[in-house]
Amino acid sequence: MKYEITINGARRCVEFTPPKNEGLRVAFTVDGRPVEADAIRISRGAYSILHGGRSLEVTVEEASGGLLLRVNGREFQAKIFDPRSWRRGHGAGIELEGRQQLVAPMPGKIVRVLVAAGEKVSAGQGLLVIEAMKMQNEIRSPKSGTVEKLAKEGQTVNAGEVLAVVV
Amino acid sequence: MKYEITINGARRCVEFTPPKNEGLRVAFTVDGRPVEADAIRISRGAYSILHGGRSLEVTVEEASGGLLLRVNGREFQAKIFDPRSWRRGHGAGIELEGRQQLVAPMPGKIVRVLVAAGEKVSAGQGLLVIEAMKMQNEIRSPKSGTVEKLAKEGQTVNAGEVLAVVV
Amino acid sequence: MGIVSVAVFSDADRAALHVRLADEAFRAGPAPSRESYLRIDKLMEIARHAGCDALHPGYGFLAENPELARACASNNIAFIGPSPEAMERLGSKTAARQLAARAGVPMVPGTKEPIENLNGAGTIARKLGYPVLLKAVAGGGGKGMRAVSADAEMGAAWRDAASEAQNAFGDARLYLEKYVDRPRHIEIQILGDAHGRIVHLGERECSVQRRHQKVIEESPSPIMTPDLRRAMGEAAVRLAKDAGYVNAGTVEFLVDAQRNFYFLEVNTRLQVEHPVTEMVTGLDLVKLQIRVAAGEPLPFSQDQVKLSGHAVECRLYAEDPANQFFPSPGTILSRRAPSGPGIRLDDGVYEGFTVSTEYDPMLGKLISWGEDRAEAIARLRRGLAEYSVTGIKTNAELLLGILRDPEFLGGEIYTRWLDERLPRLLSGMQTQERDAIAEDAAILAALLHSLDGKDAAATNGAATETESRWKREGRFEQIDRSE
Amino acid sequence: MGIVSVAVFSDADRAALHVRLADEAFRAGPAPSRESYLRIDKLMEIARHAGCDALHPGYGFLAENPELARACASNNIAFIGPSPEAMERLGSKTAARQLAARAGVPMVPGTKEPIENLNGAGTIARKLGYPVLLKAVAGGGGKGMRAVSADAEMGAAWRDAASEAQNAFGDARLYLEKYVDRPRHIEIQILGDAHGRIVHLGERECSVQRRHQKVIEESPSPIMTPDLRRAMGEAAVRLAKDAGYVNAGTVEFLVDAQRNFYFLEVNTRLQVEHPVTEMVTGLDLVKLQIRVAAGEPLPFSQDQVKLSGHAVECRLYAEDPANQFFPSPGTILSRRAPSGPGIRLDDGVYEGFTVSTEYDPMLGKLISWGEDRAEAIARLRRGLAEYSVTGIKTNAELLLGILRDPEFLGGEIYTRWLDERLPRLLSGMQTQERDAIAEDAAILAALLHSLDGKDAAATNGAATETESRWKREGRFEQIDRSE
Repeated sequence: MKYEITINGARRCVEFTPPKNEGLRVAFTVDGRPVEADAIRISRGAYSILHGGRSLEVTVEEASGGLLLRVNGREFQAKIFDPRSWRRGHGAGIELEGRQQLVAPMPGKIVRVLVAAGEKVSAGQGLLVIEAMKMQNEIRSPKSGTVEKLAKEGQTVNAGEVLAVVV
Repeated sequence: MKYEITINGARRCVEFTPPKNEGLRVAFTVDGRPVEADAIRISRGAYSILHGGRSLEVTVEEASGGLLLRVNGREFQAKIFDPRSWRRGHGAGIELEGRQQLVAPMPGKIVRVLVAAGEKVSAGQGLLVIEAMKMQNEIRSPKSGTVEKLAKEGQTVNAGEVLAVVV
Repeated sequence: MGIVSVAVFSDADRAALHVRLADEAFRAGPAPSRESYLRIDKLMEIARHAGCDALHPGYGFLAENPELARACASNNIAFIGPSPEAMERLGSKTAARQLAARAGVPMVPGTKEPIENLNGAGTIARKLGYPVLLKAVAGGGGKGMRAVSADAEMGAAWRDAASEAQNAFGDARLYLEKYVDRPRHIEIQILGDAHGRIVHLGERECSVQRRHQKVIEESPSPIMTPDLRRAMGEAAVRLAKDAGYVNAGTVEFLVDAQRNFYFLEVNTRLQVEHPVTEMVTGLDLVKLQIRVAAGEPLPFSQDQVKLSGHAVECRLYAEDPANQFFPSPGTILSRRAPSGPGIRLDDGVYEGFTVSTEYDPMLGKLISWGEDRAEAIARLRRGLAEYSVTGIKTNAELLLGILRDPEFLGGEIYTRWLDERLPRLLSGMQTQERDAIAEDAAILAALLHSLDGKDAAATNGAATETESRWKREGRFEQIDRSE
Repeated sequence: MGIVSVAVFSDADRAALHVRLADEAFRAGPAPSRESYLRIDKLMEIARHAGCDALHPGYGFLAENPELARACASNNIAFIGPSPEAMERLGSKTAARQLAARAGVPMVPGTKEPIENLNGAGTIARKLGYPVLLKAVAGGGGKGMRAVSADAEMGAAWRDAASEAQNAFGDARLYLEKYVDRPRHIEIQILGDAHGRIVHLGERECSVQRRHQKVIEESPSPIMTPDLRRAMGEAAVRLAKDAGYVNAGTVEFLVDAQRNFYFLEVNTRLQVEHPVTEMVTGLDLVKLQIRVAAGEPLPFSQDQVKLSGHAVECRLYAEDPANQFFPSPGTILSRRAPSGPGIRLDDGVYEGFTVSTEYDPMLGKLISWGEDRAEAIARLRRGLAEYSVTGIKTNAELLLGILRDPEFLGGEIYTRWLDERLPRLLSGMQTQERDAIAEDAAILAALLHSLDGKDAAATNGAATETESRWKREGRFEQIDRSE
């Protein structure tokens, strides 16, 4: 099975066949380079991987627009482009190039809106400011595009609620 | 909803309506005595219950023939006779009076068989001896009856495997 | 001690560990603290109902509020802390400074009184010696404050500070203080009983702060000498005696590069960082607080207080240092606690616990003890590397960065050190050299995790499906090939 | 210390914490220890491959095997322990006794040589003074052993012991020893460097044993006096010096009611119970072991060893005390670790970890430190009450029972104390008075749990369904009623 993975910004082509058993060696290739490792699942989102003689603890969390991985404290951002992703519902990665949806990272209040709906914005431009736990955080546009949807100033939002859509 | 519960051997009649929300007060009656408590689930099989002013941590585990509960370190054996148990697949409790199935508590080896299939046994009588981790443990009959099925001496068994059936 | 503990909780804290571990627990009210934890009447009602003999105010909310101590007294409940009068004497900065001055505790030299005009400011500044600090009489939070390092700068500084003070407080008056360059925050733990005995338990250095919030605390201070400790300890005890202080408290000082110390303020309660003192003295401060509140005499004298080894504490927060320290509430999916010699973790969270947005996002404190500073720091680093929490972001990596920083390791810290050092520490976290093996592992885990199914990932808590999708997939592959 | 750690594991231990926490980890072989952990050749292969400079043998498996030490030497790997020669001199009971006798270490008075006949036995017994112990020359495990308290009993005891010895070992020869009534097990921790310095780090009392397995250990011993400690410590150091001992070791003694001490044996490795010594001395024994193995001199002298406070350790096992201590392997569904001042938990398990049937079912050790014995015990009790593991049975409640027992609290313990006290402790666990509130809570939790669904309960690990059935049920009820 072929996958395209972006990891900390770099694009890698991975050939990987799911292992038959846990705790057995898993063989795969990264950009053609063969890799063999021993992987077991410790709990949901936590793996112990022995690779290159090293013992690595990897945790995986779903983060906005991909996966946040921590390997012995080192962080990696990853996105998987799965050839079978549509069937699996893993299509989120594809959306990156298209419609971008920004969700509230936690419950809070919109204290400032910096752009108007319909406005053209560039990547990194501040869209609005959310306040939670007495701290303010600016939510920036992940891409250049047009603001389609936007939360209102003073609005209270729950975690996961859509704050803005950039197309 | 009416339930019959045996708890540490005593039979109690409980009237209980499942609460609509976690963290709200739950009202029920035990043998007609009204009880009110505040219950939340901490994780699967772990509850925090505030009752009578006390803060109680309760853990629940499925044990052979019922539930093992620990309340602040104190142990309770419970069995629920649910009027809707057949629909729910909770019928194990009913079997207590009938066919009794004894399963291996852990992987091990049958080192001695003390009775023969078809033999009449009394409650508490030793049926066979299982060895695991270099220790031997006698498995006793939970009721008076006839031994229907029996593991063989020298046999290796997995946890949960049926060692004997007493009817 | 065999004491039955009664906890109070707001609706946001029903599942908090203090509720679960207490013998009894009662609801104080809804989540907002002004409707629960800050309601003295509610607390008294619960304490009376539960039949409490004593009340420990903790170190947040009402811990320094004399009205709580008063309410306890009128309800015949022992307040585990100083008398309301002592709290008032030391709780207000102005009153505390006056008391400290009378007790001969060194203060930052300055005028205290407003200065009439620019000319007067120049005269006083030359007398104090530059650098000096212009401060707003009505001030606070750094507004209306200017550091001045020479006569030539005074004019502009005076104008700026005065107009800022006028804008911020409606009061343009300024006063002058000697500017303490790169001060350290060093505080003395004191403990007094109701029989007139007050001792000090050495110092804690809390100079590693971010925006005036302590991040790392240690004892002893890397710059401490026996003479300085005695002088600071005696000054703290003198002030506490003059204030009629009973129970645990902390006298905070600024210390300059020449080891001059200046009174800052008094905290009339137990501090978050009290475990470092516990670890170097071998004393249980909360237990001693309770004994003293019960009228018992302190079971030791100043001579019997022995400091042994070194302790360091770091505060673990649910926050994202890479994103302006934005709080990171959420459900903790997994948590791994460190163990081993000299490691202590005081935290209040667990797997499945939801860190709320209601209160301070502190997860807990990791404390280490070692024979010397280097061993304590090395143990704390190991402990932090073993500590792992997923589901929320934490400051653990930043703490590790601080504990590896050469300036921190050299003890070259001061109150603004971390704020100044932060950009370098944060960029250091981002620009690690590439680790191909770790990256391979990340790729593999990402693939295995995505095979484990997105559906299960949507659940909160430590979810495990009955069967891992990754195993199922493997089996299908196997079947496919065997056909 | 900045050392890269390399772990080995058998297939049964792939998910064990020592593998997860190590920097590197290599498979030693299949689950049976003789095919993995006991394979010196495998260990050497891994050590060479990983480029190890040193090997720490732990405290199980090959830890006392001189062949491992020899293999290390020939592979140019530092063995973190004594020389193979010292291990041989002290590892065999007979050789160790001879060495101890030469070093003037007190031994239980007796003949050592076989006694010719019954008459000879009577003469010697009268010389030693009753009570005496008849023991089989070829003996072990209590077979061919009889306590004799008077001349009149000697005849029957001689016949029984001789015939039992003949049956068990094919060797009827017997010898006589003074019978030590209610002995305590007290051991001295020693530590030597390669430069001829050997110190002792005080004692550990390990009298609370079940069938010769230590259950609770503490330091200092409740009966210790400074004189006795010095005498025992000096005897242990003398013996170690004579044996050319380097690194950490333990000299075990029996101590009688009159505080006479008798040599028992030497453990040529670190002990499971070493944390109690670490907590009262403030030393890190493993770190010191590594330093000594690297050729460094001990960084302190005997005079500088200071004991402070009291430490108690209890061993947590996956076993069911109510069911003849049958091991209770299985998957840990939840685990809650205690925290707070003076508490240390050294364990190797986590939520979702499966305790296997392959090895010793020890889950870990809970250790407490306090200013005195009472405080240490109280803290250990609190720690045990906070400690919770579900999915398997543990001995935690029994440990709590011991820590509440008046005889234990009075320090009236000896090696058979727990075996004798056990029936009472176990029945005490069963016959608690009824607690109606706890029972109500149990009923409520049982109902809520059964509503949460049997399907989910069947999964291993900490399973949580996307939606609790209890909530769904409630909602259905609501709908039903609103119709």
